[in-house]
Amino acid sequence: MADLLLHLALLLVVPPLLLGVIQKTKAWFAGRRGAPLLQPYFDLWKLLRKGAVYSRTTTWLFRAGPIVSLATALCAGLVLPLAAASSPLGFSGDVILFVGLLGLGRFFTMAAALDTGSSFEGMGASREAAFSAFAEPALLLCLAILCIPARSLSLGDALGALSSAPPGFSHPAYLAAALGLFAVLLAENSRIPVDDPTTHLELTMIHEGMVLDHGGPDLAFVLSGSAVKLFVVGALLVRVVLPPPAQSGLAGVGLLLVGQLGLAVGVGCVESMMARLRLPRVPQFLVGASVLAGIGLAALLYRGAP
Amino acid sequence: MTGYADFLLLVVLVIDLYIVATSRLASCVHASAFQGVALALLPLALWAPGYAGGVDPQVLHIALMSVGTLIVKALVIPQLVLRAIREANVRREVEPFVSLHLSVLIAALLVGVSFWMASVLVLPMPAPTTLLVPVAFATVLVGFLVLVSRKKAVTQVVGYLMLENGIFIFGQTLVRQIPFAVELGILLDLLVGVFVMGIAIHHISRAFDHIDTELLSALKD
Amino acid sequence: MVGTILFAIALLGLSALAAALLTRFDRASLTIGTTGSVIACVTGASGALASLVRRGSSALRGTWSLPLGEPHVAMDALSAFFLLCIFVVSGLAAVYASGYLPTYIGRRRLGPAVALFNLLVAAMAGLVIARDGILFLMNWEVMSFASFFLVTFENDREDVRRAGMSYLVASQFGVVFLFILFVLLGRSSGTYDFDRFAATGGLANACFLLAVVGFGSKAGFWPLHFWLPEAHPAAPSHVSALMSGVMIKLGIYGLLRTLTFLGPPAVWWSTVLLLLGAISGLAGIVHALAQRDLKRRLAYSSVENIGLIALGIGLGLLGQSRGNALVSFFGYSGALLHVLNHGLMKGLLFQGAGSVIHATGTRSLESLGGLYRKMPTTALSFLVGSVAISGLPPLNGFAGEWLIYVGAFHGAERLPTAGAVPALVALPVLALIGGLAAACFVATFGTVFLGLPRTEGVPRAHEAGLAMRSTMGIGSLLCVAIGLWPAGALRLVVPAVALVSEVPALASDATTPLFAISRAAFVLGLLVALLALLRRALLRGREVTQGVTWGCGYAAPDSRMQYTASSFVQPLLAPFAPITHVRVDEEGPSGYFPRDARYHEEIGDVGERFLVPGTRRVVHLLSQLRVIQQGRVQLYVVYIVATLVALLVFELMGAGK
Amino acid sequence: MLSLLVIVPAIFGVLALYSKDLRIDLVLLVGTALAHLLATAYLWTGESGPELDRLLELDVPGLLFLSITSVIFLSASLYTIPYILHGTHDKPAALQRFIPCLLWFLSAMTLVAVTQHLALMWAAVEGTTLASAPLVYFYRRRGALEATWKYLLVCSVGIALALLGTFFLGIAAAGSSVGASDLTLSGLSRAAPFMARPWLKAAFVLALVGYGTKMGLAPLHTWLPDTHSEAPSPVSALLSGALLNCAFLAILRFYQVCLASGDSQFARTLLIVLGMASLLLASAFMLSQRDYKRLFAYSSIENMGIMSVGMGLGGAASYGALLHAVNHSLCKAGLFFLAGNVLRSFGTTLARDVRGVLGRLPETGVLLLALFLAIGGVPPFGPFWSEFLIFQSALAGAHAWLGVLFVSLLGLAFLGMAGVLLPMLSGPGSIQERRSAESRLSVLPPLALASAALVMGLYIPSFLADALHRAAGMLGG
Repeated sequence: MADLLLHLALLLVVPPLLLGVIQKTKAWFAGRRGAPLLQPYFDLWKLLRKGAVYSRTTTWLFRAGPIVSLATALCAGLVLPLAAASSPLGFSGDVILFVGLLGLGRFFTMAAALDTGSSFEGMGASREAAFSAFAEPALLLCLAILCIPARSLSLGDALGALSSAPPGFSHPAYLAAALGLFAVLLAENSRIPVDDPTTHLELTMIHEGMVLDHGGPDLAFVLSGSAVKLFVVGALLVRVVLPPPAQSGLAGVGLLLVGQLGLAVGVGCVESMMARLRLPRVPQFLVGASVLAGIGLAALLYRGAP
Repeated sequence: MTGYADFLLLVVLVIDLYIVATSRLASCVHASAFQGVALALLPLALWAPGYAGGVDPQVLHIALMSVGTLIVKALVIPQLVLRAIREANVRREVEPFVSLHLSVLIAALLVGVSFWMASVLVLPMPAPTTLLVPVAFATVLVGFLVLVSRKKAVTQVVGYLMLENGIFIFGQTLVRQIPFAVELGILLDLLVGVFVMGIAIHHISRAFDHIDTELLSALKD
Repeated sequence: MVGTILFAIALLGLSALAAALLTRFDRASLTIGTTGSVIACVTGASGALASLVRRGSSALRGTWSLPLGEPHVAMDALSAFFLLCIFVVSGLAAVYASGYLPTYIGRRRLGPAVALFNLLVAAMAGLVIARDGILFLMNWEVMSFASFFLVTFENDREDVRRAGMSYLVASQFGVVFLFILFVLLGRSSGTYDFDRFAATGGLANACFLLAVVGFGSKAGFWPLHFWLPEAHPAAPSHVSALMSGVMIKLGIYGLLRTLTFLGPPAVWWSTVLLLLGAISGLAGIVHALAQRDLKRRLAYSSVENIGLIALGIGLGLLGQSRGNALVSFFGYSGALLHVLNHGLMKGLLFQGAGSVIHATGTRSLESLGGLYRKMPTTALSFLVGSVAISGLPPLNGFAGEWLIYVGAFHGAERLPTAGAVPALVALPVLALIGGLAAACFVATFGTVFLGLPRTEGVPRAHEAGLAMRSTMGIGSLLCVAIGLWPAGALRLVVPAVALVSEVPALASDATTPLFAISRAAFVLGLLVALLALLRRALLRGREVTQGVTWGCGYAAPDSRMQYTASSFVQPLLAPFAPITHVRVDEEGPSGYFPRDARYHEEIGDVGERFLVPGTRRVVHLLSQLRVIQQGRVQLYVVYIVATLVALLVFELMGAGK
Repeated sequence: MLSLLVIVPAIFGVLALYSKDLRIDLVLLVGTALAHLLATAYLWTGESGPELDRLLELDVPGLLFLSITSVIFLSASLYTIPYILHGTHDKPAALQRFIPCLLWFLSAMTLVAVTQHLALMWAAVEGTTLASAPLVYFYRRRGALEATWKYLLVCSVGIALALLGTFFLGIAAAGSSVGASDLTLSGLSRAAPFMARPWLKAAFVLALVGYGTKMGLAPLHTWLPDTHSEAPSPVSALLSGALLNCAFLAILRFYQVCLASGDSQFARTLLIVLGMASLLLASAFMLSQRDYKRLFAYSSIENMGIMSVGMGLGGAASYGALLHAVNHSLCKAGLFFLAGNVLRSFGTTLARDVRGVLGRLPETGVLLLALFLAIGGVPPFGPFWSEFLIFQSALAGAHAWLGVLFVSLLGLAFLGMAGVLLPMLSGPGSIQERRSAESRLSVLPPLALASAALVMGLYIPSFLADALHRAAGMLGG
């Protein structure tokens, strides 16, 4: 029961901090002091206490969108083993449930966007649909790279097997998996090369475009949902790059947090240094990621499991 | 007696070639009538007394058959066809598909072919004359030639008659097997056949005011 | 047990006859037909369920005076499972029809439609319990023709007649292969009885290919599917729900039944099915995205789901041929569960589409929109159907696809490299198909039900009748039930899988994870409920107002500015442009004050590109033969003489002395 | 008894010729048809001995084809009543000699079925041609005249060859060591083993080409489409339903002699070759056919091809071929009656101008649909069984590709018919369309034939089944 509470605490408390770190890194790169590190928490607190304005064309689906996206993100988090070897909802075959939950969240966000009947939200939903369709194969192939050597379909065992392996990338396949996951992370959480979270020009938005009309608590749910998703996929990436030694308990958690912060700084650096890809190039970027993962798998199979 | 049979068969063969050569319809029909006469005499020449020893008990059968043939092939059918020609008041077979000279050459070739076929298909039982099979084949083949190469409906009927005559010659070899009633039936069929064709030609000439089968080709797919 | 099924078939036949006889009185024939089919479906479904749960199997053998075959019927696990699918979907479609058909009164006679519907269900049920080649073929043909006449129910429209013709060509093409298959099997085992059918070696390979083409043309595998997007939209909605829901699955049933005859599968069989499944899936969903017509999009999505089922069977064969029981169990069980799931989901979607078309009178996605307020029940059930068919977690679509995914994963892990590669290739394909399906169905749901109505015709829409709403409600409940409790659905599938893959049922490996999925679904539901309560609590004290959607300050937002079906899928289809045959007819704005601009995009399918020009060329070629019938008598006599001479020469010379 | 069957219709024909009142003619016609059917039914009960010193002799195949002819003739005569009383097609028609010719046609066909003397059989077949020629020229128009002329000439020339074949057979028998036997089937079969092979082969080829012309096998079929598109519907029904069978029976007689001679392989190959040619040609012509009566004519050619292939394959296929003879006659006669109804209501034989038959003529439409499915070989109807039997032997035989080609051509032909008939049935004829009243008698015969075809598909009566088996046994089954 203690693990569950720790797990939930991590999922609820830490994610906004990552956003703060990313913004602070970008500010440092730009030579600005930037907003305080806890700014996301203040935003959330402000939004939770505001009223809400709903468009006349919307139905209950518009209100359900943010709730479902946050719930699925949390549920995906519960499926993922953060610190301990096993996750609260883990089972053999939860890899597919993990991907499915992310898909469900996306489905309802897009439905909420279409509900408003605005062309900008439709544009965002259409782009999100296209890019996520190409991101799913990449994500699944990376997960396959993790599962096949561990001969098990549960994320817990797959990541657990990593920790028993020698540190660093014992096999090039894991490097491919890490890169693939990083690309998926950038695409899923609307970071720079795919989408710009801080843009104000609706025509260029993808993820932001879908949540234009949300305000008040709904916006808060949306923001925290995307933060949790960033945290969850980040945790997966960190567990691949820095596998914690077996039964490390709190030390594992510490290692995870350090890894997450490092990852946030990394994302901040990428955002500062790269410009956005042209929209038709994004599918090629994602197909590139899946091809990379595919090559990793081929290498894995060719030399046999390590 | 076989000499008479050979002579009659040669007459039939010559008439065949004559029908192919002539372009006047009336002379075609008259030639066909003469052929009928020759064929009527053939059974007598073939099976009359003196053949293979002893009087043949069926002399009555043979006599009756030759009389029947004479009446049908030499008298009734030519009259029918002549009546059809008169009503259609058409005189000559204008240019048929195959020019007359060429058709005579082809007829001669067909006679050659029929002699070759006779060598292949030898009569299994003793036959009174060796000429029977080749002349029969020749008449059949020339009948086909006339049927195919002429345009006028009447000439086609004459062609059909020659075809029947050729087959009739073959029938002579089976005098014993075919009872008289059946022989009569075959003759009757021929008679009624030509009668119906005559009526058809009469209607064609009234409906199309010509009897050229060239224009009788509206029905196509 | 097979007795109850025969009783159901008899009842269907009788009610069909009664409905046909009462053609003059539309209402009467409709009620008789519907009650007859509902009772029959309920008894049939309960019989099948009982047989599945009790794992019993019973057979009946009779004699008839006809020269071939014998009336031998039996019910084993595979038949029982498919019977369950048939009766559930047909029952729902029958009730739906009782609400949908009355709109045709005055335009078309209802008697034939109801009679043919019952006949079709009876033929399908008869097909599944037939255990004799001839009886099987008879039911197959009756099924094909009953469905053909149902497809051409509104045959006063030219496009419906053309669709009917393309369906007839496809079913005739398929039946030729089935005739050859059954005669080959019959010849090798001396009788047409299924129990004694067996084929090995070269004959087995030939029979496999014949079965794939013959049954594939009815199921809708890729090149053979050209009739499906024509026939299903042309049919009335309750018929397309039945055809898409269960009739094309009988192609799958036929394929599985043939596999049980052919003994241990060769290795390349699984590659063939995996390839067909992948192509059908991808091409199906890409073409579904490109459609502007609601029912055509659903028809293409059926092709995609048939592709998924074929992938499942391919994995099953892969496991069998490589001797890995786990992979074959997951492959087959995934395929069979997806048969049931797709039957329910697609039936639901077509019924939803039917009530939308019935209400608005148009099928084009470009002119619908904002129907949620006018048709809440239809919209809600369409939403459930869309989420399910996209294979997303809490609903039944996910359960089926989960099994296929696990089969592919196990294939990749446990099989030697040669076997692992096809399983590995299946993974990204499944993921891509899932992603595209989700995009397609959120687009469909969004453009039809959400946002603003795009044409003035839509506001006059009205909610569907009680009968239609109740069937959609039951359908949605079933989807949710299977989604929340997939382990129960697996219990129905396991006996059939054991029969097909001749492997001891490894139910335990599958049920525990499925219970975990139920638990995860429960946790998700809990989280959503908590957040909803939190949201209400937060907003209680606050001021909640209505406003206009944010239009970036544009003064006069118009409903035509919304994203339409074609604009939504444009970024999705761009990467697939090289493989899809796109015809664009556009006229851009020109001049300083452009007035009219036009953009119309048409995706040509294998039908238009190859088959229609192909058949036209063949017919033209054959019509060259007409020169034979020229009309001149002399020519005809020459034919006679020529034949005579030819045959004589052939006989006398050929045979030699 | 047998002689009565032949002579009575002839005599009634003469009576009808001289009776001025049309009603009496019709009564004579239907009366004769009924009497003929009753007599045939009586023949089914007991064995009847040969008559007229072996000129007339009835065996099982003969009885089979006699009963088909009798049933089809009765339905045609019933159909003729409304066909004539309600005023025929637009043109003035030769009523005077229609019914007498029908009766003579019946007696000629009966003679073909009843005799086993090959020369007499030839005379009977020639008799059928001569009796049916005036029937084809029923409407006074150019097309009918042209069709009659072609029918007369092509068939007479064809049958003349058959006579030559009969004589060749006689010569072969006379030449054999057994000595001259009369031209009856039993005599010839006794002499068969000792016949000279070339004469026997030439005889069979001549007979096959001769009677094949009359049967409508390709490429000798040229007269059939023209005749059917011009002849009145009851005559077309009789031609396709009964006459083609008689020609097929004539070929079977020669085939029996070949079987008796022990060297029947060449005959089988010929039958299969001509059968497949007919199938190919008929399917090709049906694909883009414009005239629905010609479409049914080509369907007859196709079905004759099926029967010839079936007989050529032997074994179970010959049983299938005979069964198909029964099935095809039932369906094709019904189809021609319905074509007559459609022609009378729509006034044109061009399929393009006919729409909404189901709306305007509901009974005819439903029956046309049922019989179209039946002739296409769809299961619940009879032809499915016979076609499947033949297909099964074709595929199981030495050349499997033959079976594949057979079933594909059947499918092609079915699609050809569907392409023409289905648009005719469907279309804008909705409920409000003026429903022209159809007389009882013009719908009863096709209804009876269609239900017979359905019964043949569900339950083959036992007496018919074992008669077919015995007949197939005699024909290499």
